[in-house]
Amino acid sequence: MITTKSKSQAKVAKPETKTRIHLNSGLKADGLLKLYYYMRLMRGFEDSILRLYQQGKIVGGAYSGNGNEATAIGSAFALEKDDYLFPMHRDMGAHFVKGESVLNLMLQHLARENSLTRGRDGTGHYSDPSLRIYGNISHLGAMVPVACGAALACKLRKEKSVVMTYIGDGGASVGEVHEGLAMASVMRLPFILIIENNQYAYSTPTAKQFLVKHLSDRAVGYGIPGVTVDGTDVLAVFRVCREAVERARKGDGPTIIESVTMRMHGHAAHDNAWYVPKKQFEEWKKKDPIERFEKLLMTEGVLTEAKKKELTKDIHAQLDEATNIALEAPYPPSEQAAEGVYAE
Amino acid sequence: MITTKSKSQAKVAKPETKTRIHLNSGLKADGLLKLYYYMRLMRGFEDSILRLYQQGKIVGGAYSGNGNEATAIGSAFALEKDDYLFPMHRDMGAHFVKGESVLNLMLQHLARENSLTRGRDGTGHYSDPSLRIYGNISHLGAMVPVACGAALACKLRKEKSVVMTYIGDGGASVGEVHEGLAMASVMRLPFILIIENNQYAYSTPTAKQFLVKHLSDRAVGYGIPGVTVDGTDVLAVFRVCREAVERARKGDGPTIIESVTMRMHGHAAHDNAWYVPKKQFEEWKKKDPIERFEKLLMTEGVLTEAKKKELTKDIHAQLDEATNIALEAPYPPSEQAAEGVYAE
Amino acid sequence: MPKTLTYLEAISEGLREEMRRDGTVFLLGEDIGTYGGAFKVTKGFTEEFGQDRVIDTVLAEAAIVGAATGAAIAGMRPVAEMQFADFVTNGFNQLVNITAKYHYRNFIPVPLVVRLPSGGGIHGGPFHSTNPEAWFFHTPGLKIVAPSTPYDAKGLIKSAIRDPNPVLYFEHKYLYRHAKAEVPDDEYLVPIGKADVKRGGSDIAVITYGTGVHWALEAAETVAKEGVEVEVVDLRSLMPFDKEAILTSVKKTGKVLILHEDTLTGGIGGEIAAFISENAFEYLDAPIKRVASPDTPVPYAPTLEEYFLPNTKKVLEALRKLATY
Amino acid sequence: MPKTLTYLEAISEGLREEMRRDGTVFLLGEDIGTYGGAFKVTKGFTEEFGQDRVIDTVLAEAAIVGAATGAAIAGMRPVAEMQFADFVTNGFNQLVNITAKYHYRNFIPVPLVVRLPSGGGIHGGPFHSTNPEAWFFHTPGLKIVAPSTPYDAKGLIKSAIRDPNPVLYFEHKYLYRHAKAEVPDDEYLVPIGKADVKRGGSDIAVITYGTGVHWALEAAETVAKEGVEVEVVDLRSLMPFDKEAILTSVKKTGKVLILHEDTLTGGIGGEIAAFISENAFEYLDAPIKRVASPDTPVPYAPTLEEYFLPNTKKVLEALRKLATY
Ligand SMILES: Cc1ncc(C[n+]2csc(CCOP(=O)(O)OP(=O)(O)O)c2C)c(N)n1
Ligand SMILES: Cc1ncc(C[n+]2csc(CCOP(=O)(O)OP(=O)(O)O)c2C)c(N)n1
Ligand SMILES: [Mg+2]
Ligand SMILES: [Mg+2]
Repeated sequence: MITTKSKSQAKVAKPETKTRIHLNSGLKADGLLKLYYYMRLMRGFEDSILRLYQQGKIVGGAYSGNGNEATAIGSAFALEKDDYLFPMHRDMGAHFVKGESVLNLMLQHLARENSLTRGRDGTGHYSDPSLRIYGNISHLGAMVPVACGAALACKLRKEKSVVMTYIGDGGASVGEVHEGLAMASVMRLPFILIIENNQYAYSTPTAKQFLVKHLSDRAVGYGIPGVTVDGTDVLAVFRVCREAVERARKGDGPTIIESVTMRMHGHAAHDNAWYVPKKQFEEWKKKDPIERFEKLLMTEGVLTEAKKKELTKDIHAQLDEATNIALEAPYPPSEQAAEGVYAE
Repeated sequence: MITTKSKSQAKVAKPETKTRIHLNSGLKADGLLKLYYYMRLMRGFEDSILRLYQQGKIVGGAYSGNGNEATAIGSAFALEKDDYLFPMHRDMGAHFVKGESVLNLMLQHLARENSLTRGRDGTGHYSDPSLRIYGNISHLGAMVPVACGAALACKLRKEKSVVMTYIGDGGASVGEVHEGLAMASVMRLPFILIIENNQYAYSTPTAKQFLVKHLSDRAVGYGIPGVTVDGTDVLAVFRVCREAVERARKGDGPTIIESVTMRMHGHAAHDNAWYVPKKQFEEWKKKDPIERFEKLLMTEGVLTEAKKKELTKDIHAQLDEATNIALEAPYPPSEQAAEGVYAE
Repeated sequence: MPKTLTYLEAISEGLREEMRRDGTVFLLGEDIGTYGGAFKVTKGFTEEFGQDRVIDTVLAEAAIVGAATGAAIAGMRPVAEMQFADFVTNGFNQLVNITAKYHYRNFIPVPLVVRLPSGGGIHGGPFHSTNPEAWFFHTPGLKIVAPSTPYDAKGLIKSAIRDPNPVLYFEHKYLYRHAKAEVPDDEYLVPIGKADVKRGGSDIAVITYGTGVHWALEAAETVAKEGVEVEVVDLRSLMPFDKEAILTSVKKTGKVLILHEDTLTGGIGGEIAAFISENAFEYLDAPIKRVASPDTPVPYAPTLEEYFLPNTKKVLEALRKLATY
Repeated sequence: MPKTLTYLEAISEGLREEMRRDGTVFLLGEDIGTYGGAFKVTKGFTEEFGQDRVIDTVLAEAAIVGAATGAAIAGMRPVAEMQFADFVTNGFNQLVNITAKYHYRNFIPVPLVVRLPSGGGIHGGPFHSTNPEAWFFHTPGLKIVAPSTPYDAKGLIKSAIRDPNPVLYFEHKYLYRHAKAEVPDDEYLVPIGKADVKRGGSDIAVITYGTGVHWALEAAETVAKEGVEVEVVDLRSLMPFDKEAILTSVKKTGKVLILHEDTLTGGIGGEIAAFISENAFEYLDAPIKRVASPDTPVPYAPTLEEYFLPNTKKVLEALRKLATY
């Protein structure tokens, strides 16, 4: 008959874990080490946040991108200085890659007066125009059209910047994601959407969110390229994103990238993820983005135990320093609450 | 490389204009004549409305589905009595197929007291639960989630009814369409969405709305079947819809059907469609849904000149009668405006 | 035998009772099934009612509200949960254009409930702390309730489910576990549209709802010691609101404080004040005062949020000013 | 040499002047380019400014408002058109959660304008006739203007574009071609936040905006013949509204009628009444009256819509009642 179940068209990126990674990724040793460093920094930072949460020192909720480091870092690493980053709540590392300081993010989480939002908002909910970082809001999907608008601004000004943003497997159902993609595709905006398929939306497994095997198949309906990549493989993510960035920069329009990974913690610090089968965690633990990359770098001789030690120390020092400074920083004075609703 | 421009997967239904149509469509002569009758009635009705508009007797705007008769009628004809119809503004014929009277629709357009909405709303913006017709509202796409809800009710009650709804090539960009499809697909609701691609959304050509060749490719992203059909071929539309209805009724979930046609008039009666190239109208005029079906029926001996004359007379009589009654019907008394916001 | 329930438990119990009573009642929302809801209001529900009546949906509020509307029109009685009231903005078009206008346009009842965990005081920041009732208060066709106690919470959820109209049920997150009280064992309903005088008094009327009731009662105790008797009128229903109860209290006291957690300008308090000043002008002995949050988003830092939210102290100050006017 | 312009032409002219002045100003919306907009406000614009600055978008209001917000944050000055104000409900989440809260949270200006063709009287029915300003009036972070005359329409669209904040610009469809007046040739701005006394009078103050101004002026002429002098205060800006101008008029007259086309309950009039009764209590010689549409959707049939909308006669009745209070 004339109708059949539609078949997936997703291009699935090949894994990048064999040798010759330098050539494959186009990255030299220092680039590779940077990827490693940022992944470690992201995990370290989020571990610090979770510790602070357990100590009752975080103001609201605390989210963790554990399992998502390769996606957050590999993607943001494909951006240039003048590109726009619109990260989501599992992408803490992307902020660092784009240049944000550990201290600023710590201050954000602790809602201090000298944070970028002066305590008015928390976590990654801030903007830093000097770095072209525009943080998310809680409403999932809502920033997608806004990111399109930044891409439109680039296009109108004939700038060569591109815009990268993210959405979860759950958030991908939100109407605004569709509207943004509809606009970005037909206008061929320099726009990249990374769908972080981490198997769960809060407690809801992907089986209750969609039928498709590859969320990158959403691209078919917009007539734009769609790719699915192993989101625990930082080099694969980087390569796929770099291609998408190049395409966007050339004026060839948007790409949807599905990065497949696992949310290794609960939805937020209050949630122990009891609804996730133990086996599922165990399977994914084997693909830990940091461990697998570390092993590769060691095998390749790019990383040594000594270097690792040094880097670990450096990261701890940074985090400790930022934590101490941030903890001692004051909350904003009460009366500030009433100010600044409007720009002057 | 690992990414390529996504390719269309649309199944394009074969045209149905050769002989043996009885067998192909599964319809006997009386069924075929009914299709023809409803298409003629739809055009006749809308011509009457346009005439009334020109006479200044229509309250607000007047829309025409000229060019869309095969889609409206072929689709609704695939429904059973207990199925739900959520039509759009180019589907006047679908109301008739589902059992609505010419008079009721005339009263709606003239906003009379004895119309189904008692003059509170116009055109196809009414509901008739006795026929399971639930009219649209102006906000395009908004009824898609509502139609899903009706399908969900059927599913929960283990009824065998299905729900059919429509959206335009323009309205297909609205976020609620996506949300509805996301829900309907993963829940495998008995739900059919017909995208009426009639080349324009008001003045905006499809080239400014999307890049894909076939809007049915949106189905790929939801893991459901997608079909593109010649929307001027009533039998092809009927067949494709009947298959979708059967699938839905069996519990196999939703289908997206793109019906390709042309809006042969302006957006509404005030708009002469100056922005549409003359040639485009001329090309599509050759595919007039009624003329081509009429020719086929004549060739097949199902329709004769005598029968056509009779049917034409009957339709005119119906329309004239309804018009006269409706024009004489009073507007609702003013004070009614304040009543009925809440159910008792 | 009355039992002690939290506000949250009272909502759960009301939902459960209605689901047992009426097979057309079903729930839909994000994470309400297996997980039992972000706040655990529907914990254990799938076990009793099955996944078909406690539906985990896709993450899409327009689809949730829309599907509830469609199911209601088709004869069911859906109760939709917004994970936080804040996310109702994503279902806004559905609610204000389809749901609210449906009966007026089509004479078909739309018996649905949307549950909206709302309010601040939990360090939720700008997107998890709002009180979005005023937008819907200005949308003809919706009913709105906002209980302040476990008793009202249970009685109103039951009435909301039985009402043939769409009802927005605002449940305050801070009260979930902070409000605890005895609730009768026997079935009861709290009628929609009826206020409740939570404390009688002859000097000043406080017209309020939700968290405001608690601040008002606390402040009333304090000023009582200063010889000022405050009447606390808990609206419970915001749409329709109980005009008679308001006028009775205003006429009795002659001085009015309107209090709500939602921001001031364009909040429900403005309408209540306008209603009073149009209909009880001759009885007023002092300007109508309002206490509400200032006109800003809800800030995140504890110092800022504390400044932002109304509290007992602010109510106290306003009462004392009114008392000496 | 002043020239006569319709309200609609005045908006076009204002847009054109700002686009010529500032290259970062661009327009986006449905059918605004080739077609020139559903109401022809941008007719001829693509010819002068090109398709890049007059962008025909996809049919998706959240994308339009969101893209405008993103472009504004990135340094442009977008002017987005809703084809009808009614469709802003589809961009609601963007406006109230992202656009409105952006500066407060991030200290980044969001200089955008959303144009909203609003209002009834054109037989548009429940979805093409609404006046949705009150929802946004209750949303801290947005500015709102609603001109009543060609002069104000032009001056306010220019100020809106230059404002560093998001401005909702309500343009009334009935006034598009019904309001015609002289407009100066030289460039001018109308400041946001300043009301305009359209008629001086000492007996009753009518606080209004948009279509209400015209009804009020007409009614004022009639009661003037009866010896009652009405002052007509045209708010022009709804957020911020001109508190000083309101108080001045109230103190001068002692009697107040608040008038708007939007529905009554929870409308802007409630807040204005509350503001007056809190801040000019001692000056009031009569209850504050309001005239507005009843709390229903906007009905379609002419008889019903006529009953629904305020008009000169209803204003007249209210004025006469106030005069004899
Ligand atoms: C529009 C909206 N609805 C509901 C929520 C509440 N919520 C916060 S995170 C979350 C799950 C998100 O899942 P997913 O998009 O897969 O991202 P993940 O957390 O898994 O990275 C939900 C339901 C929200 N933030 N926004
Ligand atoms: C959400 C929304 N935005 C804008 C409009 C105004 N409008 C009415 S019809 C129309 C064009 C619709 O085009 P399409 O969906 O292709 O349907 P067609 O009229 O071509 O059948 C527009 C922009 C609307 N009705 N709803
Ligand atoms: Mg997820
Ligand atoms: Mg179309």
